[in-house]
Amino acid sequence: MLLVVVAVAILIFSAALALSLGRDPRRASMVGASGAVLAALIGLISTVKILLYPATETLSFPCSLPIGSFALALDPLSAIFLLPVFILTAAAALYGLDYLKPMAGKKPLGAVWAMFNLLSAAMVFVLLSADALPFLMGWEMMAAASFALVVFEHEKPQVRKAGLIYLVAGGSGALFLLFMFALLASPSGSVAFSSMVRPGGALASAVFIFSVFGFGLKAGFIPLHIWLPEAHPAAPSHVSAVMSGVMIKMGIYGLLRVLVILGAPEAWWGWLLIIIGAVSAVIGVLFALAQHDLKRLLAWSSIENVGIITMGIGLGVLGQARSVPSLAALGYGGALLHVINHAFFKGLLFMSAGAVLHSAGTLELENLGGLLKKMPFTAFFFFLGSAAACALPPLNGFTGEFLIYLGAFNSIGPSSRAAFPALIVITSLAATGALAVAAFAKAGGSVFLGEPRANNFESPHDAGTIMKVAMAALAALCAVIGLCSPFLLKPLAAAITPLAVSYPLLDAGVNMLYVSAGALTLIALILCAWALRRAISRGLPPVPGVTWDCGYAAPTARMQYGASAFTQPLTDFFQPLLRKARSYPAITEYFPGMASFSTEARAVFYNHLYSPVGAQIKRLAFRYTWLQHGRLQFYILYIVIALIALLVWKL
Amino acid sequence: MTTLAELIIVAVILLNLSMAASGSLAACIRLAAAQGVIAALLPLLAGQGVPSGTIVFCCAVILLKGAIFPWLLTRARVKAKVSRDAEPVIGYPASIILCLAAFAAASWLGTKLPLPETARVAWIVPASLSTIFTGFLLLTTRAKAITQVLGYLVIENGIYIFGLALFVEQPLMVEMAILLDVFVAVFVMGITIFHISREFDHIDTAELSQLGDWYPKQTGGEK
Amino acid sequence: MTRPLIQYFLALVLAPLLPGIINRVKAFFGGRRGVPVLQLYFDLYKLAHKIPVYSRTTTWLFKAGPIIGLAAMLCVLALLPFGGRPSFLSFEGDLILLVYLLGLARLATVLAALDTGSGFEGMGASREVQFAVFAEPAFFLALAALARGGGGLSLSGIFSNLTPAAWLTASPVLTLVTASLFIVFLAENSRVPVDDPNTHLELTMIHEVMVLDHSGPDLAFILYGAALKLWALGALIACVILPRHYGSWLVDSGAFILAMFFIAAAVGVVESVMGRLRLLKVPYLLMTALTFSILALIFQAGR
Amino acid sequence: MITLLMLIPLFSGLAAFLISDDGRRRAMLLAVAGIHLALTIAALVARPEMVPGDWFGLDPLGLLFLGVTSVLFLGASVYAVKYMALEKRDPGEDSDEGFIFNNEPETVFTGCLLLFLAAMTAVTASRHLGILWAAVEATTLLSAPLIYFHRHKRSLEATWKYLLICSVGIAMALMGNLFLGAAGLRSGLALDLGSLLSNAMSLDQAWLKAAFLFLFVGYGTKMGLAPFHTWLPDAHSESPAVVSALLSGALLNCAFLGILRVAQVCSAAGLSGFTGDILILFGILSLMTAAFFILAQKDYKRMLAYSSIEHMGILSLGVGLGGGAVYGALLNAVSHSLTKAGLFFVSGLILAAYKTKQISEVKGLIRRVPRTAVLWMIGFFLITGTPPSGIFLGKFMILKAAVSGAHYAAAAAYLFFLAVVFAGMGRIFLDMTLGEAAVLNEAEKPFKSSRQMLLPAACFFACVVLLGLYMPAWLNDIISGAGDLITGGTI
Repeated sequence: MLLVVVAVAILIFSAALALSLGRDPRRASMVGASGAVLAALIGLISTVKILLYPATETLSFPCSLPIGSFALALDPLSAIFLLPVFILTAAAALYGLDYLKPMAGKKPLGAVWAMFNLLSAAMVFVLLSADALPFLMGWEMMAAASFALVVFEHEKPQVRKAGLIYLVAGGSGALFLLFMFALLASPSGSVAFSSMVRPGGALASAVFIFSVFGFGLKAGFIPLHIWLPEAHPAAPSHVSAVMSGVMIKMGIYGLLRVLVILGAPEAWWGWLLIIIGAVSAVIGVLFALAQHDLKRLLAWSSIENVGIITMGIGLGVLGQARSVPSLAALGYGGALLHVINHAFFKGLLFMSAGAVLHSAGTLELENLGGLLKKMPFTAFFFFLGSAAACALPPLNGFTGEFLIYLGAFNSIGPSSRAAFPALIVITSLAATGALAVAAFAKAGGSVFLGEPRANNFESPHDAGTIMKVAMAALAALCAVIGLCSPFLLKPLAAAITPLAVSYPLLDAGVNMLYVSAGALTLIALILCAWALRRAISRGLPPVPGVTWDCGYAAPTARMQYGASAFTQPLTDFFQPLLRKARSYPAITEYFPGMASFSTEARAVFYNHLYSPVGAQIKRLAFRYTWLQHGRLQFYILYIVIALIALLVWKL
Repeated sequence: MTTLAELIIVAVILLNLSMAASGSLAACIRLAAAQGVIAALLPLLAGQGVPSGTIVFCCAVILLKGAIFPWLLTRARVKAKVSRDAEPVIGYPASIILCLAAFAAASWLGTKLPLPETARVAWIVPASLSTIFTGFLLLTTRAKAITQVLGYLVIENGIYIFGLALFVEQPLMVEMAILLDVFVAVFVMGITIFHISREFDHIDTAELSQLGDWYPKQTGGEK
Repeated sequence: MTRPLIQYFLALVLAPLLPGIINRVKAFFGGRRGVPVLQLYFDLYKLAHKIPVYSRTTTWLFKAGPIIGLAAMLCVLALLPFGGRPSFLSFEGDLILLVYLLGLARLATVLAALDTGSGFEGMGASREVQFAVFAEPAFFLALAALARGGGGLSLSGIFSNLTPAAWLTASPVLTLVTASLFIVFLAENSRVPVDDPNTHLELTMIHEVMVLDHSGPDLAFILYGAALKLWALGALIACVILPRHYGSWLVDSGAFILAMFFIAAAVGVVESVMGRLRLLKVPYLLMTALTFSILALIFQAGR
Repeated sequence: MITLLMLIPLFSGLAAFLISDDGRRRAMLLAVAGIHLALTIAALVARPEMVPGDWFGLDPLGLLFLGVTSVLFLGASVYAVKYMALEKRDPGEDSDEGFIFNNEPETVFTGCLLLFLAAMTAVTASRHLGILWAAVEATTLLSAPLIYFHRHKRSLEATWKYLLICSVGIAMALMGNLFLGAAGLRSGLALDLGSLLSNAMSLDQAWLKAAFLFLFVGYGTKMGLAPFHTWLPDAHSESPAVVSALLSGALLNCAFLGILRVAQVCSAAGLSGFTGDILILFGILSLMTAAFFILAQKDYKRMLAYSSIEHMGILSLGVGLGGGAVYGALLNAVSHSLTKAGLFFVSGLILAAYKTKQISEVKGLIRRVPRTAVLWMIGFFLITGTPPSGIFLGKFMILKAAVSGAHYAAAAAYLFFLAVVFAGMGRIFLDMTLGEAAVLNEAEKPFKSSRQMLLPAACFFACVVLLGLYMPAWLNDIISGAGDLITGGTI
């Protein structure tokens, strides 16, 4: 516990130091990065200890404020979230060391590092707080720091727009949380989590709804997600990795924390979460499919994964409400496992994307291609990450979804009372899996495979050494968790104990063992096949040739299947939902010359849901401004009218 | 003696009506002054055994409202070369009707607010309230800055009618302080009117409506 | 432990027979003699000794594709029950692993195809991933319908729990499941009416066009993998339509193998009597399968 | 001591009219501000005993607002000295219409500034509602010349509206005072606060209600509650930054004090429900008005003015809700005064750098004047109640009280309009701060904002952040004492 607090202190101190060293970018970066890594190492010690020997350690600082207290607590639930926070921030810090180098002098790196470490500190603080006051402080610090990082390149108008949307989303989310905490505090009058109790009657549901809104805005539940695909790509890549990997999970953590406080959920809460999750997962991956900017695609895929996590939580809540222990345990357990997994592979993917941006100078899928030859390591990491993101064995992505599937399948047994929601989960998980394969095949294929589609690359080169190290670490974690998932079950079980009886999760250990066995078998078989392949073609040197071009004389790189072409059948099928904009010239003469075709994925929810409402409110406001039209007589008339009205009303 | 006091009340109300009806600025100023003076007589008539302090105070009021304010305003009017008529935004009949309505409302309020028996003058509350409303009427329906000062003065009269007639027992200091404030207020307003007349060619308050947040052409755009 | 292994190797050996049988049936309907049943074995042998040709565009991924694809299929086969007898790698939830192994194979093949940078292969890849989006839920729900019948979450458990009695009590469910599985089986193995293995126009192909640039041993791996996939998905159907278990292992296995051959013959018949659908229509066919699965589930839940 | 507090600024103010040497006058301004703060602190420590029936005295409520006023005035005078130097240097060229104007003589400005301080001190220290009224009216009259510092037609218009609307409002307050007297007539009570509170039960309820209504409208006008707020944006946007800061930070509080005093009497007379309804209603109304006007705003100083209206609404809402919300409201009052003053100081610097109040004309602060821009953004986060800050605590406490008091509708409206304000201000601050700086034409040299003018804002912001993390015991005593006065109505 103390060590984690020390870690926070280190983070804040190094942030301040980096800020003060703003003059000298190199030293500022060193300070910032080393601070983050050191803090992570120190923090991990007690985090791991809590996970291995479950306990709840509390620590309270004197607080003279009229409301709230600086009460901190570290229990397995927070520790489960602390694990990816520390690991990913450390990796991202390392990566950033190399990544930000070219911007030294152009950008205030000291400030960037300060904000980055502040962001990490805020996340740790949120996970530690056991009182609404420090929680909200950490929460807002997190929002502010990440906002500053999002507007890193504020010269671009779209970045400014993203910043505004992010700011407003964060602010309104915080207001929902305020209301929620006020409701939770109303019975006891104290805002400490320990003394919060479930308010009676419909208020409990109100609390739940507010938490879904408040935390959903951070986690990116559809339709509360609009800021996410705008903001994540705008930030520097290592920051996007942290934001997508762990920051949005703070929403999930908050939701779970509130569920712990509320206890005894209603069944319909579970239904709501499952539906939100299913919608977010499927729509998220569909939009990911439609993007042709790599980082936007990854951001949408984060929405998809949050959806998967939410489905797991929904199953858990349902199991709790219907008192089906196995469902509850597997749902929550799977969700938490996927939280960890997604942090690692999404971090890896964003970092690879950053490396691509460095080397090619663009993330526009239609202009990339053939980078595998230029940057083999990055490519390998990206494909590994994609496989994990598609939940393919033998990587970690599979394990979390496997638990959720297990819970769902368990509850469609002959005598189950939660069969229908389970089926929703199964169907959307299956569809999501297949769509994810499509999306990541598109992404990886059009970035790394084939021939370069445009030759405007500025000296393609592979990622720097430190970047490689950071990515390798995450890749290794993805593989290891894929093989060693059984060992994670005990900590997970400890984490979910406040929510659900944990023995079913431990029972699932057998299956996880088999999964690992299957994964090992697969690897073994791959090795065998590879050996066989080697054995067959020994002594037969392969012949280089050209790709089969159907006899066409002058094939060019532009003739390759492009990203939007690759997904066109699917995106067309879902056009009513995606509403992609198409633009192409009408072909008039028999032998058309140059023609161009382009599709544009649009922010459907923003354009069709939020901006109309916002415009309405603004229009109302503009009407209302008539009151201040400048005539003194009218101003005095207001006073008279108000006075008379008051006299009539109250006398 | 209360009958005399009530006569004064009636006079005050009639003065309100005449102010609402009068078209000449100078006349308005004079009427307001007269109203102030009459009001100041109230405590002296309303009962015997008037404390000396009150007498002094009343004299001060009479001096101020009967002499100084009219002088100030007339001077402002002349200096600022304000045309003679009051230029009401609404017609005189409407003003009178509104004034009567104000009186009705005031008397309705009077029924709501029973005077303690120590105050022996009836109709005080309606009179003062209707005077206040008349003041508001002048403020809101007259175009000129100077008429608005006038309206403010009428409101003051209304307040004084109430305060004096009720002899709300205040230490003399407080009364004086209040009086001083009113005096300074009118004085500062006078100065401001000079400035206005210098800045703008005439002091029609239509000139004085540049500041504001109302841009009729604009509509709510993308947020 | 020996028997599961024997089953496994039987499957490995017998799988390449199925394409032969299909071709023979089609030849029969076409009034030809057709190629020998063992043709695929010959092809594999011949390809294994050929020198591969690699496009200069391709990378290690191109070579890795067939290997991973084959390995995934071998792993799938290890999960499958054989004639109602448990496989040697069977556990609660192995059906999930099975579906995702198919996904792994798909990703490997698709990426290998994209690695060539050819328009044709990109086209095929795009169609492959598109159809999977509809096939996978149908497949999962069909399995879910079976799982709701009882017998846990392992394929072996489900199918050993399936008895002729089930066919009497729940014939609509099982019929629907069989139909759905059969459509998925045709789509996943890119047979008519979804894809035509022996068309000659790249523009209309799906699976064939993806492996256009593979040659020699790589192609051999791919063909063998395809045969194994045919066997694997066929085996599921066989287990459904053959719920009867006689005591002896030999009889069961024989019956099972016969069932597999019968399914192959059925595929041959289908391919002979109907043509390939327009690509735009394929998703609707797969959604029909999805509908079958959902109906099956509803009936199952109703029981 | 109280007399000193009032007399020193008074006489020095009169003296300022006579001193012709700028340096000496400015030095005196600083000195007086410093002495005033010192005396205030002394009063804070000594807590002079209040003689019943005495016209002046410092109870916790008065002490709180006196402290805020004094601190603000020190900051303002530090800023003002440099500001007046700048104003002297370059001739006043109008920002938007471009006509040349000249400034008020500095003697008048300084003098009025000091007299203004004296008047505000009197407001906070007065224990007699008549005196309170006189003092408030005095603040109006003394601040009018301050608003008219830049002598051009728009500031003149603002002054005129300020003067007239506030005087009318104050007249209503006077009527209210008289009604209060009438309420006490039967039991022969004067307007002395102490005696009113001690036997409030004997007051005539009907008259007391009427008195509250008139006083509420009167002081509400001065405080800027909608719909009496109409003078406020004009005055704040046209007056120099120092004056806007003082108006927003100190004067509005003083007017609020007037309402609080009579609310004290009402709650002592057991009318807290009656006052509560009115305060909540007008609080929400002000919030709504402010939110909508901020959303449609084109001028950043007016935007700040409307944000002041919003906070006045929050204060009134908090006091209306009662209970813990009163503490929240008072804490919010303190923090808002500091933050808003700081923001106005910064806005003055932006105006000096860009020569315009149009939001659309100001781009890329972070590039052109980085330090100012950082302060500007910090101010934004503080004023919108981002923790850690006193404003956040106040907001949270008010919300908590509203919820536990089951005023769900009020709470929902409160949060909704806070969100709207946040969105509106967020857009404005982002548009101004980020982006490429507009290109300067060769003629004008880039403006360097001096440390001396940044310092007060920085200190104020620091204090507000500190309030969000650590509440000193003495401040806690004062605020809770003041809260008890309002809710309990006891001496």
